Amino acid sequence: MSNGTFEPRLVGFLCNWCSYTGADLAGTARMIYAPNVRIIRVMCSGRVDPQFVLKAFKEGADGVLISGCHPGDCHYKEGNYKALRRYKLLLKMLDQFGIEKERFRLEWVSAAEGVKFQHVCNEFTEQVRKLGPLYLSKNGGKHEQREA
Amino acid sequence: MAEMAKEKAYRIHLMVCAGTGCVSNNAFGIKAALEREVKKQGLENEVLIVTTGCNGFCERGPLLVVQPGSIFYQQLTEKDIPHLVEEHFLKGRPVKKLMYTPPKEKTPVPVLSDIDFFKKQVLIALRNRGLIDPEKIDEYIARDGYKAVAKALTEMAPEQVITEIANSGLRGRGGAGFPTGLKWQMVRNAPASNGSLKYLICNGDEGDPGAFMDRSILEADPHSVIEGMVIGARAVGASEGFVYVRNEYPLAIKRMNIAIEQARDYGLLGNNILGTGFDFDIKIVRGAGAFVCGEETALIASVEGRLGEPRTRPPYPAQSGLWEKPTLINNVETWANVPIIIDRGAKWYASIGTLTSKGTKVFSLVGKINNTGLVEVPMGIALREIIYDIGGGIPGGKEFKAVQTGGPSGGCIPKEQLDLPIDYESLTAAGSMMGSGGMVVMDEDTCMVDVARYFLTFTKDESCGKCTPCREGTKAMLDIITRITEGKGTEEDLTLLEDMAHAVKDSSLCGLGKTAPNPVLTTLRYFRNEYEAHIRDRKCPAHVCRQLNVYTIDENRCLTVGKGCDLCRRNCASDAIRGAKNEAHRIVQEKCIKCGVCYDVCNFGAVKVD
Amino acid sequence: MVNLTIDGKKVQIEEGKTILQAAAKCEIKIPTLCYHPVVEAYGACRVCMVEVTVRGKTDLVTACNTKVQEGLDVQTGSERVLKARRLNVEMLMARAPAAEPVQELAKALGIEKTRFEIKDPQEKCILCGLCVRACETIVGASAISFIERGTERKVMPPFGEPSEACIGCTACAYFCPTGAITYEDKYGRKVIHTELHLGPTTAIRVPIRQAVPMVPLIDTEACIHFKTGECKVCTKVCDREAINHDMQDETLEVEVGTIILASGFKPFDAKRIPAYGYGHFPNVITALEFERLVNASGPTGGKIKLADGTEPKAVGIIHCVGSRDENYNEYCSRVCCMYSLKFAHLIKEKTSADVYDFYIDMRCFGKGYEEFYHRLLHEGTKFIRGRVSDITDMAMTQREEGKLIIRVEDTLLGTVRRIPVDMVILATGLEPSIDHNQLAKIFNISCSQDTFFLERHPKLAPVSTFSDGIYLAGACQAPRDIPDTVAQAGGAAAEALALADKGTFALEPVTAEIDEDLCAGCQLCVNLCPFTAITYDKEKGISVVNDALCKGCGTCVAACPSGASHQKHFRDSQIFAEIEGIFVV
Amino acid sequence: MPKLTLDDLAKIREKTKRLTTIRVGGEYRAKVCVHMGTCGIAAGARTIMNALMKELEEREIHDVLLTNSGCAGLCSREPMATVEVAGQAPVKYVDLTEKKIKEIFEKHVLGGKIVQEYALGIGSEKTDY
Repeated sequence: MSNGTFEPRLVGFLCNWCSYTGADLAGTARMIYAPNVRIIRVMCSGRVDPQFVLKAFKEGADGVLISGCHPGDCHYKEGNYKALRRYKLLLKMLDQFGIEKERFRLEWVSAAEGVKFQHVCNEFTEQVRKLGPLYLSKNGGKHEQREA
Repeated sequence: MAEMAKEKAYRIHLMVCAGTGCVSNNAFGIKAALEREVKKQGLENEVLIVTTGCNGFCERGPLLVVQPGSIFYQQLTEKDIPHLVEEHFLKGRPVKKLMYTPPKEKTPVPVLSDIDFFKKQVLIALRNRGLIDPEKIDEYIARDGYKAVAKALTEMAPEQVITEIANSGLRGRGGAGFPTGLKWQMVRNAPASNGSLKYLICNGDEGDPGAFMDRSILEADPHSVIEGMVIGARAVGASEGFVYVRNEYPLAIKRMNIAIEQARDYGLLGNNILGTGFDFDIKIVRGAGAFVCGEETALIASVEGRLGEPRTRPPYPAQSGLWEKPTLINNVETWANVPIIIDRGAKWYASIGTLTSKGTKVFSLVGKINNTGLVEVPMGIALREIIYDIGGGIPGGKEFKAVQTGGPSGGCIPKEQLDLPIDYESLTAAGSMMGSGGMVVMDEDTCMVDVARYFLTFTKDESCGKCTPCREGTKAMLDIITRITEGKGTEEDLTLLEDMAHAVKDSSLCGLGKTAPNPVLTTLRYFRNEYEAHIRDRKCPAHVCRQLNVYTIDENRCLTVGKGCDLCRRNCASDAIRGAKNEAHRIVQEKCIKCGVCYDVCNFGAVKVD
Repeated sequence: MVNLTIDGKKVQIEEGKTILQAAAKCEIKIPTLCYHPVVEAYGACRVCMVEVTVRGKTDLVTACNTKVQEGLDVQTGSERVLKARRLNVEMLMARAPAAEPVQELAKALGIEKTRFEIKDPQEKCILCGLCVRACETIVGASAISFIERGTERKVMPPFGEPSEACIGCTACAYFCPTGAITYEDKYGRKVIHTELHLGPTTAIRVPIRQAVPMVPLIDTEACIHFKTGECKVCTKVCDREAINHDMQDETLEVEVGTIILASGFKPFDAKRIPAYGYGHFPNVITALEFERLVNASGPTGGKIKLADGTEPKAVGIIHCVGSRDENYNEYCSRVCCMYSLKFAHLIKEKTSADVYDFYIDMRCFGKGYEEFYHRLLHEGTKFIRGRVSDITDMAMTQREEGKLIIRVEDTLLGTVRRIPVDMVILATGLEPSIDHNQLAKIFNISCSQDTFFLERHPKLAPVSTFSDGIYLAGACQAPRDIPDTVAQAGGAAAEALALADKGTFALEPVTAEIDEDLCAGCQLCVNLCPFTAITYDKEKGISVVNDALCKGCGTCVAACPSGASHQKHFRDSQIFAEIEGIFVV
Repeated sequence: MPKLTLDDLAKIREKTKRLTTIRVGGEYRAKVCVHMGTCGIAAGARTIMNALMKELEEREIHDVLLTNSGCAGLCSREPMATVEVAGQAPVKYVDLTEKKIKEIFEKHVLGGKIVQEYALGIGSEKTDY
């Protein structure tokens, strides 16, 4: 915001066992990556309820990221498969709300893939930055105030 | 029932001998001639022609015995038949010309029983020879056949049968002379392992060269063997029997098959024999031409389809024989004696023969003897009686030298032992053995070293090759003896030969190896001088070993008597004779290969050999 | 028990035993040729004849298959026995002049020369029939038998043609006392340096001396019993009757509370670096193969030999094969430096060869390791710092003729050097064991980037994994040498025992619960739960969560249409609040 | 072929024995010898022999020995036959015809009484060998 470029505000739901640990690894390995993604820890990517995604967009998120274990690595066996299904369905709904598909993203990051998490954050941030802010609802107004 | 049923009586029965000997001498041709002539004379309703087994007097084959009156005709030819039929059968005048005239006499001896050859014989195993048609069971029954089976199966318990055989003193006629009763007892007592299966075997391998006793029994009287086996089976509780016959005896096999078939038809063989519930059947197994398969364990291996080679005993076949079941093995002649013992009782049988060797023994009398043939003599008879009284002495006025008994496993008995009584113990004491009964008579023209060589060649070829002493020993001994007959023998050879003989006898596995040295040992024992002659003076007293003969020509006889006929020179293969027509001939010793052709060819006795 | 006397010595032995066995019992030697303890006695050679008197009757019998009798008096060396034995042996000398056992027996009996005709001076077969009997009774193939009779007797397959019944087990050659039967491997499969098996062995064998447990195993491909159903010679010889051919592999179901995974490592496959010529040059071997070669109980008894059996004059040891390498494994396998130093030391000790050691960094991290390295420096091992590029046998100079040339960039000298050696040892690195990924799936644990198992936390929980109750020990978690592995194993065991000792098991605080009032009984969550922790209660018509089974993943909570399912500590309201918190500016 | 019982066996034995006694020279009740020299045959000895054979067959007699011999010397009185009942002297009959021989067979051979009118003489020639 400070230098006049649009800094998207992104929300990332990270599963506790793989992605959250991966992020932690990126941190302990002192890797530099875009801070735009604000992380919410859930026990498993399967826990991410579509409502959370919609709530996030409603609250003014410019993009939502869900990140879980690689298929087969899930600590709860099948949680990430459920997340994948919901992601596919949710993508179809977002169109109807006028939210571009690129604003919503699902990524597999294992506990060892600190580097991958770094790339995902940077890429996603750039991607949403290109899309620009999402003036979704009345909160969007608050958004203008922010803009101004 | 036989076609005799129509009660057709004949007034003359022609007993044509159809043993293998006579058959090979055109006996069937004689029979056809007889049938033709009898039909021509219209006597077919009065004269019955019967083919019988071997009559025994093989020297004089083909034979015919006319009954009634048992007129004995011999050395018949087809062209004698028309005259014989007309003269004797039509006109009732026996033909003297065809009768048997003893060598030194003039007048023929018409009646069979008056002929010396038959007079001293006592027929037990050969009781039916020449009297029945072996291919008609009724005729065997008529001769009290199957009476003993009836008695054994209905009136006697198995144990009783065994004690009867034991009391009779019958011993194995195969050669070893093992007491038959004891053997039957052992087989009976042998615990029948899984299932009560026990086997019976009739050993008809008869591998000895020159022995044809078993063949004659099987051809002349197969039912006696079958009846004996049924009794034996009943006694020891066997359910299956095998008759192991040499493949070289086709006629014996044919007649045995017919007899078995007829016995089965009459219910005397197979299931429920004579309605007594006792089952016993017999199969024929043909030998594959190996002398060693005469030995019981090799025979068993051969019947089982395995390689015919003996195995170490014990266990004896009585405990574990055919397919590891208790098996009773006896020789053909032993089986043939059984029915008559049961029929007439042990006491009667024990009255014949000596203290330790009971009953009679059939010998095939061959070699340098006038009356070659099959003789059955009581045990204890002296050798002299067999050779001179029965055998009719040595032909050609030659001197008797020795007799070889027991075939290749037997030994030679010299002139000095002529009064040796014939029984198991005395023959073994003399270094020979009873053996199956081969008796080869030898005269002065026989070289004893050559006899030993002949029998060794036989055992070397027939050795199964399993154990070292017999396989290598017989060959080694043969090499030594052959060297001696070629005049290359040394003194050491003699001692080595003797050592070898003892070593082979001691360490061979089976009977073949243990007895193969007997011919060598006995010829060494009684005729050592001949061996020494061959070695020291390079001479063969009997002129049999050709390499040692020296052929010379009596020059003046050749010139004066033969007038230099030059026949010898022309026939000499190695061109060793010098001389021309009307000149005395001479032999060049270096070139002479001692083939003896000149000696044989010269008609004037000019060629001398020493 | 039967009592008998042999050569005057009294001996007692069980019923049914043979004279030979009785003689052996009282150490009396009776010569035999056609006898073998596991094959049925045949009595063909007659060399074991002894003189026997029982109940007054004396006779010569074969000792190998004549059973003992009560009161038997046996003479093994009587004059009659020796005479027969000497002549039998002399005959065999003529039959088989080239047979050693016969010559030895002849010397023992004092026979110089045979007086009989020798047919074939090269003949070795003494017709003892051991091969025929072994093939028939032991192997059960009956492929060969005797043919012909008397002196013509020979051992042959039917009609002299190769027999289909023959299974090529070479039992006949094994049993042949005189070496008359030989065999050769048509396809030259003599194995020297692959998979540690170094050379053909018997069907029943102790794999290597240090095997734990040190118990023989039966190789069912090679064992004749599994081919023809016969043989079982091993059971005959093993007096403990410890061998049972009918044993089958069985899987055991064991209920355990905790599991320690110690699946170990697999050496890096040196063939993956073609430049080093492993598999192409016979004298390029891997570290484990060299370990086997230098092992005292190994095939060469610890002697260091080249493939052709000679002693190497120069040996090269190459470190970091397949480790610290972008193309293969980036991680350092940690143990190679130290065992390479051990090899260098062993080579110096056992041979007079020069040792060249090619390293990148000498990692002597352990206690006393550095001192060992200095010792090696003094022993004269030549250390060259640099990564070896390739190994070739194309000699450029006379000196390199017939040698393996190691081309290396010596970073300390700054030049590329060519070192001719006879043998090259590749210090191959460590990789996770062969069924590593499968194990990870079974135990539901994940792997770290270097493909070893992932520990729960590198510093705080190095031995445990994300799955409770499953622990890690040894090289499966990371390359590690023996002292470290032992220490870590101790730790893992302690962890496991601690868990087991507690007796109670702390449940997950984070579990789902279903609000009875909201639940419509649609049972959607019942099939959803991967741990079948939710069951449908028919009376109440609602689904119920079983706390012990629920792992707290929350999948059912997200899927519940009526919002009846809640996840403690991660209730919707809490997450909504978090989301709102993000955007409070 | 039915399986034999013991008495079947005995029956066969008896029957065959009768037919083969000729071979073993069993004891005979009587012996009839027809003289069939060349002249005898010419005088009809064959018919006498056939007649005798038929008699034996019909009456199933097996213990009478019927043989023939060469010419008995008295050619003028051919055909001739000698009948010798066991234990009695042989009797020669001459000028035989079929009818006569049947009568002789019945009366003398079976009945044991000599038929005087046909008989030539009693006793037999002495032979020196």
